[in-house]
Amino acid sequence: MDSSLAWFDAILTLTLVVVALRVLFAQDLFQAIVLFIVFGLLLSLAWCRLGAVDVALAEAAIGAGLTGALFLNTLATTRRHGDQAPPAETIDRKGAWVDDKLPTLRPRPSTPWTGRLAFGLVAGSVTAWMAAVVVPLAVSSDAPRIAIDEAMLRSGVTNPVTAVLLNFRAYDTLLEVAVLMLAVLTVSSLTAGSARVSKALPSGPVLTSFVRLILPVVVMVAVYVLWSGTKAPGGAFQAAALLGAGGVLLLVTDTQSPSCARYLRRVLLVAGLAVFLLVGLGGMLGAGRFLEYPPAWAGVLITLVETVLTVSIALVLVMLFVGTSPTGAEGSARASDETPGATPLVSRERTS
Amino acid sequence: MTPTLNYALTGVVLFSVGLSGLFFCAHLLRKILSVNMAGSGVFLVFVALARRQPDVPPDPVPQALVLTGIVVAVSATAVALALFRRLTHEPAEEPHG
Amino acid sequence: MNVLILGVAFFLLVNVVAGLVRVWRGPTALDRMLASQLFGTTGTAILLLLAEGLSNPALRDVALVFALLAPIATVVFVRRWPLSSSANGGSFHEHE
Amino acid sequence: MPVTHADACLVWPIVAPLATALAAFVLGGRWSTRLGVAVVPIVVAATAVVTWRVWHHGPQTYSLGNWPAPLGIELHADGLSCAMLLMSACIGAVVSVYSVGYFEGSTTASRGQPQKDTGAQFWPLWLMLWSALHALFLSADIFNLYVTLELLTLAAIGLVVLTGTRAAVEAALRYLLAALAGSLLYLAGVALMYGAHGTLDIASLGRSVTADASLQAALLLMMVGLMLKTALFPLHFWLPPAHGSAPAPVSALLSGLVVKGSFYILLRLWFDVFPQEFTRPLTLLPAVLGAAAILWGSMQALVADRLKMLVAYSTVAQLGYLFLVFGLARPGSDTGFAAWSAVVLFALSHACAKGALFLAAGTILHVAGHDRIRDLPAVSRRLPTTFFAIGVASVGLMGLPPTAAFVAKWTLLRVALGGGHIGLAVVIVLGGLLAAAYLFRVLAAAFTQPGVVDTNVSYRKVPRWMEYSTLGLALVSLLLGLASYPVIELLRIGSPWSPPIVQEAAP
Amino acid sequence: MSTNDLVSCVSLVLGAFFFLAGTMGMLRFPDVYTRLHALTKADNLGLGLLVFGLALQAESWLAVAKLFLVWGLVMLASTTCCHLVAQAAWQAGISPWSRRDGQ
Repeated sequence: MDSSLAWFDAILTLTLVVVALRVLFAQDLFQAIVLFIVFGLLLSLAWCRLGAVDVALAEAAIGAGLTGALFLNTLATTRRHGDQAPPAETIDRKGAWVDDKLPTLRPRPSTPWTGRLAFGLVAGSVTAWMAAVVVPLAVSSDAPRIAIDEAMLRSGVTNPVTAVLLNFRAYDTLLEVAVLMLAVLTVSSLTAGSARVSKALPSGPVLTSFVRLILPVVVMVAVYVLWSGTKAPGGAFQAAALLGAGGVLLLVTDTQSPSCARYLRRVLLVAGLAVFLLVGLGGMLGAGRFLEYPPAWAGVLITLVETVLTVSIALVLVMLFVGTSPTGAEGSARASDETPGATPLVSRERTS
Repeated sequence: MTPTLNYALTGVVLFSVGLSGLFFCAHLLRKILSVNMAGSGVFLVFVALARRQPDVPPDPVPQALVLTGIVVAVSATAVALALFRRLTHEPAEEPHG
Repeated sequence: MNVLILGVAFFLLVNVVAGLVRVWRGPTALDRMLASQLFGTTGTAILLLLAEGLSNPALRDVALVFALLAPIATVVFVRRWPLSSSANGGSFHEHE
Repeated sequence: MPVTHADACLVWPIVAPLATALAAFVLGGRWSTRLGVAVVPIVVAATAVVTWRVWHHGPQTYSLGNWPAPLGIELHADGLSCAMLLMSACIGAVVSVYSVGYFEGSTTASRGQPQKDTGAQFWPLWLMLWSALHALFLSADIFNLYVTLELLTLAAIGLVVLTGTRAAVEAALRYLLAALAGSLLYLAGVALMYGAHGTLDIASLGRSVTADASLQAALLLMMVGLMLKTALFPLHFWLPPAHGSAPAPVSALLSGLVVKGSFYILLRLWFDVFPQEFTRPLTLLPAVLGAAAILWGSMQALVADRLKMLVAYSTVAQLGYLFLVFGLARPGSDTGFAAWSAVVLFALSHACAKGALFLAAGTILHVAGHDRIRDLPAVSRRLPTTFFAIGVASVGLMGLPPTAAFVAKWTLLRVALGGGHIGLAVVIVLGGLLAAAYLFRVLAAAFTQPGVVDTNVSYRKVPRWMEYSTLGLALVSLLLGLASYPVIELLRIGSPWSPPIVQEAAP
Repeated sequence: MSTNDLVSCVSLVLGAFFFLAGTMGMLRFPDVYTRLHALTKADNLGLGLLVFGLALQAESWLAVAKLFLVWGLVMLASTTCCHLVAQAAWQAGISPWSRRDGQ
C-alpha cells in the first residue's frame, strides 16, 4: 500500500515538473495553456495527497477551472482579428516589451538552445540552493507550528482551516477580499475594448440544455460546499469559485442570463467586504476588538460572513472573466457600463 | 522518500522553473503562466512542510495561507491578462478601426 | 482491498500521463482539448479511488468539483475560438 | 484581559479609507470625490491619535479578533510606524486635495466607447491604496505583510492605467510582473521561516530565530524580493516607465509612498528579525547597490528630456540613499541609531519633495499639454506658484542646509566617515551635486525668458488649489528640517536602539 | 474475501481496463472524430464500473449517492463536450478519416 502510494507521488510530482517545463517551452501557446489546465488538475491531486483538501477544492475550482478559462479566453481574443490572424511569432513580437530592457530572449517560436542553457543554469542553481535548505527542513522530525487546539473550542467552527481563515486570521481574509475588489476595479476600467462579433461556434440546443441541467447542480453543490465548510473541507472561496464557474458557463452560452441593474451589481460586489467590515466593527463595539466574535455567536457570524462573501466573490470572479473577454455580443453590454459613474455618450451630448 | 520531502522538492523545482521562466521567456502570456507556476511552487513548499509528522493531522495554518495565496494569485492573473489583452488589441485598432 | 484500490489509482495515473502525449502531439486544437477532457475524467476517477483508499471521504467533494468544472475549458474554448482561425498551433486544422 | 478601547485607534487608519472606498465605488460619480475628500480629516486625525499614544505611552499593540500573536494577527505601532503613517497621511491629504482639481471633468474618451469618468475610478483605487499602506505600516505579521504588499501593488497598477494610454498599460504590465516576482520571492522566504520556526509574528520571530541555513536563505529571498519591489538598482527597470506614465497625483503617490512600503518591510525585518551574524556579511551588498543607484539614477535624470522622466529617474537615485542604511547602521552602536534615523528622516523628506515635484509636473502637463524640459521656459511665466514650488522642493531634494534631507545626509556622511566608508561618503556628496545639476536644468527654466512665445499652444486653466497644495507639500519638505529633532525622538520609541523598558510594556 | 469484495475487485479491474482502452484509443486512433469515441465510450463505462466497485465498499448511502452523482455529471459533461468538439470540427471543415486516406 505504501509503496504504491510512494510510486503514485513520484509519478505525480515528476509529471508536474515535466508539464511545467512544457508549458514554458511548448512551441504554441494554445498547447501551453491546455497543459496549464492539466497542471492545475495535477496540482489538485497533489493537494489531496498532502491532506490539504480545502486547498484541493479551491485549486480544482479556481486553479484548473477559472484560471484556465481566463487564459483560453485571453488567447482567443488575441486571435480575433479576422482571417489575417497573426501567427504565434507576431504575437510574440507584439507581446514582448517594445523598448526592450528586460533580459528577454529574441522572440522566436522556440527558445534557442543558448536560451535554454541559460534557463537551465539559472533554474538548476536556484533549485539546488533552495533544495539544500528545504531538505533538512522537510526531513526534520521537529515541526514547530502554531498551537490552535485550545482556541478551536472558542472558534465557533470545527474545520480548523475555516477557523484560521475566518476567525484567527480573519484580517488576512478581509484584506484578501479587498484584493479581489481591486482586481475587479482595475479589470473593468480596462475593459472598454472593441466590440468584435464572435465567429465562434454558436451554442446549439445541446450546449444550452447542458447548461440548463448543470447549473442547478452547480448551485446545489456550492451551497453544500459552503454549508459543510464549517465542519469539513469547504467554505466561502470554494463555493464562490463553483458559482463563479457556473456564471462563466452561463456567460459563454447564448442562454438568457439573468441580468441585474448596474447599481445592484455594484452593491452585490461590495456586499461581502462591507458585511465583513461591519461584523468586524460590531465586534469592536461589543466591548471587544476589531473582528472579534463573541464565542456564542461565532458560528452564526462566520456563517453569515461566509454566505455574503460567497455571493460577492462569485460575482467578482465572473466580472474578472468578463474583463478578459472579447467585448462581443454578450460582453459589451455588461462590461462597458461597469465603470462606476460612467456617463453614457448620448446623455452627455444632450447636456452640452 | 517521504511525501513531505517529495512534494517540498517539487515545490522548489516549480518555484525555480517559474521564476526563471519569468525572466527568460519572451512572450508575455508565458511570463504570466510562469508567475502562476512559481506561486504554486511556493504553495507546495508551504503545505508539504505542514505535514511533516505523519501521525498528526497536518497544520491548518499553512493551508489557510495558501488558500489566501491562491485567491490573490487569481486576482493578479486576471489583472495581468486584462492588461495583456489591452496591449495586444491596441495596435490592431489603428489600421483597421 | 485497499491495496487494489490504490493500485488502480496508480494505474490510472500512469494511464493519464500517457494520455498527455495527445496534448503534446495535437495535431489540432480539438485533439488537445479532448485530451484534457480525458484528464478531467480520469482525475475524477483517481480522486474517488483515493477517497476510498485513504479513507478520506472529503476527497469525494473534490471529485464532484472536478466533474462539474471539467467541461468549462472545452465550452469556453469552442464558444470563444474563432472557427476560421488560420493561426498555427491553436488551429482546428492540422498544419505542417 | 481588560479590553481597552484606546488602543483600537490603530484600526482606524486602515478601516476608514477602506470603508470609504467601498462607499465611493457603490455611489460613484460625484459622490466618490465628496467621500474621498471627507475621509481625509478622519484619516489624518486617526494617524495623529496613533502618534500621540505612541509618543506618550510607548509602542502600541493590538490583537485583531482578540487572538494574541502567534495565533492571530497583531497590529503594532512604534516610532517608525508612526513616522511612516504621518508621511502617508500628509502626502495623502495633499494628493487628495490636488486630485479634486486634477480629475475635475477629466473624462477621457477611449476609442468611441462611452466616456469614462477617470475621477470616479480614481477615488476607490486611491482610498484602497491608502488603506493598504496603513495596513502595511501597522502590520506585525510576515504573511499579512505579503497580503498588504499585494493589495498595494494591485491598487498601484489600477491607478497607473487610469490614463488608458498604451504606454501606461505597458508600464503597468511590466510593473505588475516585477512586483509579482518580488512578492513571490518574499513569500518563499515566509514559507521557509514558517517551516523552520512555526510562527509568523515579527516579535516572536525576533525572539525565536536561530542562525541557521533556512533563515539565511529566507533573508536572501526576502531581500532580493523587496529590493525588486523598491526598485533598487539594477532592479529598477520597471519604475521609470510606470512612474513616468501614470497620472501626476498617482506618480506622486507611487514615488513618495508606495516604494517606501517594501523598503519599510526590509528595514523592519533586517533590524528586528534577522540576527546580526547574518546581516553583517551582507551589509555591503545593498549599500553598494544603493551607491550605484545614486550615480546611475542621477546620470539618467541628467539626460532625461521629459520632466516626469527626470523626476522618476531622480527617484531611482534617491532610493539609493535609503539602502545605505544597511551598510551604515550597526545594531547596538549609537552611530547605528543615528544612521538609521537619518535614513528614515531622508525617506520622509524625499516623499514630500518628490511628491511636490510630481504634482508640479502634473500641473505643467495639465496646463501645457507637454512636459518637455527644453520647452519649459514658455510655461514658467504662466505658473509662477508651481515653479516656486519646484524651486522649494528642489532645495529639499538637493539637501541644502535648512532641510531634513540636509540633516540626514550630514549625519550619514558623519557616520560613513566615522566608520571608514570613504567610498560611500564620496557617493553621498557626489549624489547631492548631481541632484543639484539635474534640478538646475528645471530651475533654469523658471529664470529664463522664453525665447519664442508659442501662441499656437492653448493653455488650460488650472484650479488654484492644485498649485497651492503643491506648494504646501514643498514647504513641508522644507520645514521638516526644523522638526527633525522631534521626528528623531519619535523614531527612537520602540526602535532596536531604544532602552529595553519597552519590552516589558507589551508582555 | 467476501462476494461483495470479489465483485468489487472485478469491477474495479474491468473499469481500469476500460480506462486503458480509452487512453490507447486516444493515442492510436487516426483523427479527432475517432478519438471522440475512445474518450466517451471507454471513459464513461470505465468510470461507471469503478463507481460500481467503489459503491460496494462505501460506508454510507450518502457516499453512494455522491458516487453516482459524480458518474452522472461526468457522463453529461463528456457527452456534451464531445458533441461540441465534433460540431466544431465539422464546422471548421475537418473531414472524417476514412480507410482510403489513412496510410
